[in-house]
Amino acid sequence: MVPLLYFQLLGAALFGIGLYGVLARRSAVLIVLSIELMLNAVNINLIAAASYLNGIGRFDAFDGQIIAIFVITVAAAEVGLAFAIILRMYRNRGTVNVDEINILKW
Amino acid sequence: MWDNFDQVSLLLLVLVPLAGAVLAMFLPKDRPRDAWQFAIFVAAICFVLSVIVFLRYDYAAGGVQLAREYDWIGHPLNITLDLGLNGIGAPLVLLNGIVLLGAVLISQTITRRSRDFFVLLLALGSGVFGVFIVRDLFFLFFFYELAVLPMYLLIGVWGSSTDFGTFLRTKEYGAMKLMLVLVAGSVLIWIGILALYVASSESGAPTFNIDDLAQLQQAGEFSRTLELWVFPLFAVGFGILAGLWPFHTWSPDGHVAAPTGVSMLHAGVLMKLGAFGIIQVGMILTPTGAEVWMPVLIGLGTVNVIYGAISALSQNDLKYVIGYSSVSHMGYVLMGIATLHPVGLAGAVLQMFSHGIMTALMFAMVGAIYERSHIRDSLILNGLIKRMGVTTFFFAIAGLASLGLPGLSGFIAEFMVFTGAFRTYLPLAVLGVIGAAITAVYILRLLARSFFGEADPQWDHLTDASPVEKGVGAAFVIILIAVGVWPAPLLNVINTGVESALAVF
Amino acid sequence: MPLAFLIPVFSFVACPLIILFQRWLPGRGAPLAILAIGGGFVVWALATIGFLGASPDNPACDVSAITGALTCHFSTDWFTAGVPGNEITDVIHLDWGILIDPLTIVLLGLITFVALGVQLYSLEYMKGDPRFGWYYAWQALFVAAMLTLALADNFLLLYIAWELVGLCSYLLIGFWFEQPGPREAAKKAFVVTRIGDVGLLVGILLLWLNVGSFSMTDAFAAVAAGELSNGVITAVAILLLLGAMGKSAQFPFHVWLPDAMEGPTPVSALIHAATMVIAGVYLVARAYPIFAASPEALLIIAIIGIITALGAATIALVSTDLKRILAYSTVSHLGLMMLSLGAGGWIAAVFHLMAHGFAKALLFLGAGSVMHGVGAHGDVDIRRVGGLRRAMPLTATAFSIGALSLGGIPILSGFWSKDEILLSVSHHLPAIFIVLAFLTAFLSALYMARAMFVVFFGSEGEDSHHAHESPILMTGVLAVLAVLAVGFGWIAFNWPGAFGGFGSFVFYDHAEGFHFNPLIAGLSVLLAVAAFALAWLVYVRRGWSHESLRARFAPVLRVVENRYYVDETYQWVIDRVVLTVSAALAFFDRAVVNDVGINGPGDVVRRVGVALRLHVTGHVYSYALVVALGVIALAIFWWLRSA
Amino acid sequence: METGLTTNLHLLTPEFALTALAFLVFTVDLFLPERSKEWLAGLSVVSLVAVMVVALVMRPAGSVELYGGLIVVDDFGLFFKIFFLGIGVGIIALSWEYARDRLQHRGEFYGLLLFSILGMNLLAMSRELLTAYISLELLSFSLYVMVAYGLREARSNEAGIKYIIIGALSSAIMLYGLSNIYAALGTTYFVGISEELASPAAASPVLWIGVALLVVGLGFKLSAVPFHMWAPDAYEGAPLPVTAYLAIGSKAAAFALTLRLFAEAIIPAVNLWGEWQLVIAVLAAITMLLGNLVALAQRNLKRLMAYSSIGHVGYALAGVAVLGSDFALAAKGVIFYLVVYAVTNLVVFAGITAYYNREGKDDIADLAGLADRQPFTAAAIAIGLFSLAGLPIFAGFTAKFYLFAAVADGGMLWLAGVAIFTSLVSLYYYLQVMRQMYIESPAHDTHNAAAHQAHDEHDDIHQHAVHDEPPAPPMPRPSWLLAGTMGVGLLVVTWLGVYPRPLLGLIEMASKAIVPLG
Repeated sequence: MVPLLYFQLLGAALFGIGLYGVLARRSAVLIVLSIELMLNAVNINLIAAASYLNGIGRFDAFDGQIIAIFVITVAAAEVGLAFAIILRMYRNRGTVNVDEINILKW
Repeated sequence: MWDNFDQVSLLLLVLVPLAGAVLAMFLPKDRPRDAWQFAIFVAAICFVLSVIVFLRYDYAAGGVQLAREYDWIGHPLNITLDLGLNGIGAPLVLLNGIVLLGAVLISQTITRRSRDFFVLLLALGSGVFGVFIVRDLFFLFFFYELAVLPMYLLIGVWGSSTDFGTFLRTKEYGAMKLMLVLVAGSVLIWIGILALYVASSESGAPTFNIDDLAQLQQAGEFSRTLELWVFPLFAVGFGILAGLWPFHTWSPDGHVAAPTGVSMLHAGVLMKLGAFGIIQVGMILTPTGAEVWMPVLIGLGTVNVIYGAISALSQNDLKYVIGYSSVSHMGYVLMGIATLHPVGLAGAVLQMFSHGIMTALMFAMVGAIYERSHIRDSLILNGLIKRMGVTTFFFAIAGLASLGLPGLSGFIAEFMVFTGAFRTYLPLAVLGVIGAAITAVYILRLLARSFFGEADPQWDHLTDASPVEKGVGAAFVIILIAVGVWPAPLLNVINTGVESALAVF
Repeated sequence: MPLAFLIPVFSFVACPLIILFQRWLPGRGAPLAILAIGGGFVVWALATIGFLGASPDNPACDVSAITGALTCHFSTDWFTAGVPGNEITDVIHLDWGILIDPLTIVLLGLITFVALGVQLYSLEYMKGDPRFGWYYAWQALFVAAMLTLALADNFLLLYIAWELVGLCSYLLIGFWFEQPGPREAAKKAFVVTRIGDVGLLVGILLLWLNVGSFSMTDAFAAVAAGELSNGVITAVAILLLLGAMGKSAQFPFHVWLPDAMEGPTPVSALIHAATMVIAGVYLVARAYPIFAASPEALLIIAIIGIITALGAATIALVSTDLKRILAYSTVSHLGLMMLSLGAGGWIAAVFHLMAHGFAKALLFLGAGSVMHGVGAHGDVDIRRVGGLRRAMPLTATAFSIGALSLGGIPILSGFWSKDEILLSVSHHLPAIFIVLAFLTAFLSALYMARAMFVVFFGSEGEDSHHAHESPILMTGVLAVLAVLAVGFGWIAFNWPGAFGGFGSFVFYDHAEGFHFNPLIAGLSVLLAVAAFALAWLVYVRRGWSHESLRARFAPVLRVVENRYYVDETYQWVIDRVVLTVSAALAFFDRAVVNDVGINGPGDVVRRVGVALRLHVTGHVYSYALVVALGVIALAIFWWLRSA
Repeated sequence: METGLTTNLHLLTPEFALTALAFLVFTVDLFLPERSKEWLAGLSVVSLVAVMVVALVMRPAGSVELYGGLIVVDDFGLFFKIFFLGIGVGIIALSWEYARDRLQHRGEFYGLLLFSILGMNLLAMSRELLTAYISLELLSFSLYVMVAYGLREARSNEAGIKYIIIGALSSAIMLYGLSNIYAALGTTYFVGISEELASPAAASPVLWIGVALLVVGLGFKLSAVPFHMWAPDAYEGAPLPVTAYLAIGSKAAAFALTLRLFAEAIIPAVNLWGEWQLVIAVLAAITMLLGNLVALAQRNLKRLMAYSSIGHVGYALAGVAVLGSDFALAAKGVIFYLVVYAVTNLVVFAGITAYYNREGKDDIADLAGLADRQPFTAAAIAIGLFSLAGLPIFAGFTAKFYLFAAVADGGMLWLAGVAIFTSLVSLYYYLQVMRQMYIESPAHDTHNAAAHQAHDEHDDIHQHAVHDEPPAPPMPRPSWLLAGTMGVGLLVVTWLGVYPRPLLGLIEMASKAIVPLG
């Protein structure tokens, strides 16, 4: 059986990639997508942990999966909301480039 | 009848001006005269109260009297509104009663937004009263800040900016500096208070009550190191308000910017809060620290005396002269405190009283001149005695009092400070005496320059002091002379206060 | 005799009354003031009689072990400060107390008498002055303070009175404050004396510190009992001396007295000749037990005395303003008194103090009468008046008597007192002193003669054409004083059966009869007569012109005429040193203490804020970056903890 | 624990009611004509008050767990519920006029507000990480929308974008932390966590990362430095009432969660807390320092309030840092401070709104001469600022004193020192606002008083006296609703400053409910 650690490493990697995306991307849309990536890292973590705990016979084992499902849902909502606002921005300013979105500063 | 009154007298002392301030808010906005009269009414009540309280203080019995305790916040902070008057607070309460009334009367000339002015002035008065009569560190700090708080607007809104050619002193600057410097001082005080509280709670009896803390101290609950670093906090924190060098510059600049009535309160009572705090908190709660640090404090006090006097020498603006002379005279107070000697300390307290009256009188008169001429430059003013004889007379008396002329209150106070200092720090005491001589120089220069002499025609439009100003001036002069000739009534009370204050050593 | 404390009280009461009600009082309150001092005079007379009748068994009186004189003592509580601790000096207790002994008695006599005369005189002299009422108010206050000074039984009370007389002198010198002259002179007088007062106060406190009381008798007892170390005694003595020098215008504090002549002439007569200026001498005489215990102090006194006496005499010789001549002569004679005290000639000093008081008052009032006559308020240039004896015979006579008396012409009182001084100097001091003393005596005779001859004899000056004699009130006062100037000296010696002589009544340590040393006396007479003769030759007879004299001594003369540049030195110090320092300090206060010390931190904080705000760039990814960095920081923290 | 998912379900009536009301508002909104949408505000206010009453009526004895311990109904939750509902009422009062004049779709606005309040209530009651997270998101989503509510305003959109991106990022981080904690301990119940942590074996990198990331997530909601950078932009861009809501509501909610989480999950684990206490303290210190310092340099009023609120978060965090030592004192200090801070800020924002509604400007300099033009508004703002600066007789003073005393008593005198110093700094920028309102005149060019002394009737070269400028152009008085809000707020501020005892009593009850088990 694959040890939990591997999954956690995978999750960490994914999380890192997502984080990198957030930092490196200049398009608001892509930034949001990177965040989705990070959320998926979370899900991997959760499910792996759940099955691992199940393996060692922990009682409330399948909490993990439940949480994952919640996360997916919330993430979906979040993306929807984010895109809505970005869209509004695009209407007003004609750009979604976060470099140009800095009227508010200092 | 009196006994019932004693139950509430101190509480009234705080509440009356506060209530007055609140009520004043509801006066019509655009009727300055009404506001003024109302303020007079309130201030008069305060004055009467302060006199009664002072008289009710039985110096034979001594200690803390008229005490009354009101629950405020219970466990775990154990803060109680604990009122009580001691021999040091009593004369200062009286002083505040007098000066507050005087300042309100003098402020007749405030016409713009006068309602707000008196609201703030009365609030300030309430804060000052509070500091003198509370026995609880939280409320002491509470009232202390309450007394400082209104100053910003009082100066900023009703003050005046002055262009000295080489430099500029705007009222905004004066007000902002005053506020920030004083609050910076209270930062130190606050930390000190918290440190003591922590110490008390470590000893198992968390409290802010001064008397309880003093008992803990006597019981040796405060470590020496604690006292060694807490006392400087109090000494500097309160000292800033007392004009301690080198944190004094807020005071002259504040005066230059402030309107007359505010200057009177500022120099008359506000600066006394600082000195009072050093005694009431610094000395009584951290005597060990006090003993160690007093040489430094008296050194600074001496610097105050000489430094203030010498810089006053070369000032031309009347208010600057008086402002720096206040710095110099508060130096005597600090010296007296730092002697930790009965006579010196009593002298310090008496000096607080006499300087309060004296400097308030000076500012009142300068204000009267400024009202009429819109000039405070002693190089331009001259021959004032011709048009403003009474004003000149009062100012001269105040000036003589400040240069320590026997027969006026200043002399006895300074003399006692000297005696105390002679017992403890002889060389510095000699310097102090010399400072008094320098005072004579700048006061006389001022008199000769601006008040005596031939008047330019440009001052022919000046009119002498108004009846109100005359009344205030006369009253203050009488007090100066009375205290100078017969200080016993004040000293009896002060002595008991000093005795109990020094009992902790 | 306890009523003696009333002597000052009258005038103390009179002063505020006059200030407040002068507008309504008859004669602007002048009569009230005169009434008050008159009352004082009467009470003094009564007290004196009582004192002469008093005996040691009077509970309030006893024969002092130190001064050996009968001393009566009355006091009442004033106030107490501090709390009785283990240390005696943890509490100071003060009383209003009066001490009556012969010295006090005679001094009170001098003060009340001269004051009375001067105030009567002023009725005419000050007539029509816009501030007539104020004049009398201050006069009353001065008299009260001066009397208190003489009566005080403790040093603190003495100091208080001391300061008050100083104040009055300030007010009266600057009485005509519209002109710059009096204004500045008044300021100068107050400040200079104040410098001395610092010494006095410190001395008093030092004494208190070692004795534990301000009472004079206690202090003397302590000194006599040897409780004080010599160092302390000398220190105290010198500090007290500083005060005395300030008030009695001793070198180098003499500069204020000549300027003080800017005040009304009666004021000069009363304050700056007869009473206030002798306060210093009085202080030394009063505190003599302390001085006597310290030879060094006595020597210093003598030296200062002789320097002052000689220097002032030379200046007086070349001054041209009548009042200034008199002023410098006053300084000179005060110097002689100090010298005498330094020489142990206590009685001589006090005696001369009295004699000089009357004579000098007479001279000043005479000078005032002259001004009044020639219609000059302010100063009289003796080169522009002359031959007034025809126009104002009475004044001339009176003035001449005074001049002769101070000049030391025999049988006039000045002669006897000066003689006593010379005697004591010759006994107790090195030879140089007596030589200089004789020189001083000669000079004082010379300048007195000069003033007298130039003003009243010789040819008419341009100002003296329409001169007229002064009204009877003024001349009357002159007459009375003249009588004293002639006769006072005679109480010095022993009238068999009647009176044991001044020295048997007012003395220190032991009563002394009148000494007479033919040699000294003869020499002084010789010098005096010579001086007058010389002056007569030069100024009346014009035997040889004083221009030629001046020409011969030109360089010396310049120095002397510039009063040895003492004033210039003071001026330089004030302008170049004091004011510069204070200006520098004021600038330092504003530029460094305030703008750097106080504003600095504030500015720094604000700048930090301004700089920090830039960290919010407005780019969302930078926000994310900071969040990430925060996470990393936490990780590092954890790593540090676990490592 | 798993038994009886529906037992005591009735205790959730307030929340159900609130949900229903939110939907009701949305629905009604569809049918109401534009001009009569005020009714929605009225409806919301009434309903909020009603919910308050219900919640009070249904107060259980002691604490009751629901859903097998996901949610607990106890005094702590109740206190914060009432608190949040009150805030809701205040915000609606604040936004009434503003929404009418400047917002489209204000129906949904109130609906979202109700939802966010629901989220906050659940947050205060949740006892399990996921539940907490969900409630948090419920709150956040509503806020995202409300911040971006100015549809046509680029600033509002930008604020929305930044807010939601950073928000989503931090929620992802938080979830990642949650997943790690779950992986390490196998539970997400607060109580469970503390029990697991009790065993020393529990300590592991994964766990530590988990807690760390959790803290980061909270830090974002609290806008604690260095997770604060979204706040100024969001505050500045958002519509004024929303800014107020951000400053007051979301912070209070985040603190409610923080308190419960620390009290029930982390503090009992002494060794872990030992490590974390310092972290929190440092966070608190830099938060108050940075917030107050940067505030010095602000020109925009909303942005200023943003930084000032960051500073205040720092103070409250300082209280959190000493929760471990004397919990009762510290918790009381923090909660008391939160309430006072909320009320005071409400007053200030009401004042700003009253001004904004008239002039539509929100720079500090625009307030010049307000004291002459809207005296009461000026007075309200002034008193509010004085209270925030911690000056008596106002609540801010008492609260700060209480909180800092607690911090010092907790053995962190240095932290108290920093706090006191920074509140001195804060006084400076508050005074700058005062100065504009009271000292400067509307037509004021520079701050150089000498400038307009030149034309002064007594013009001699040496000294000039500055005389009062001509009175400013008059300005219509604030709406009665806002004036009322300010009035009530001022009364409360003063009352809490002079006699906070009753409130402290309630807070004591609340804090008792979450005393650490350990």
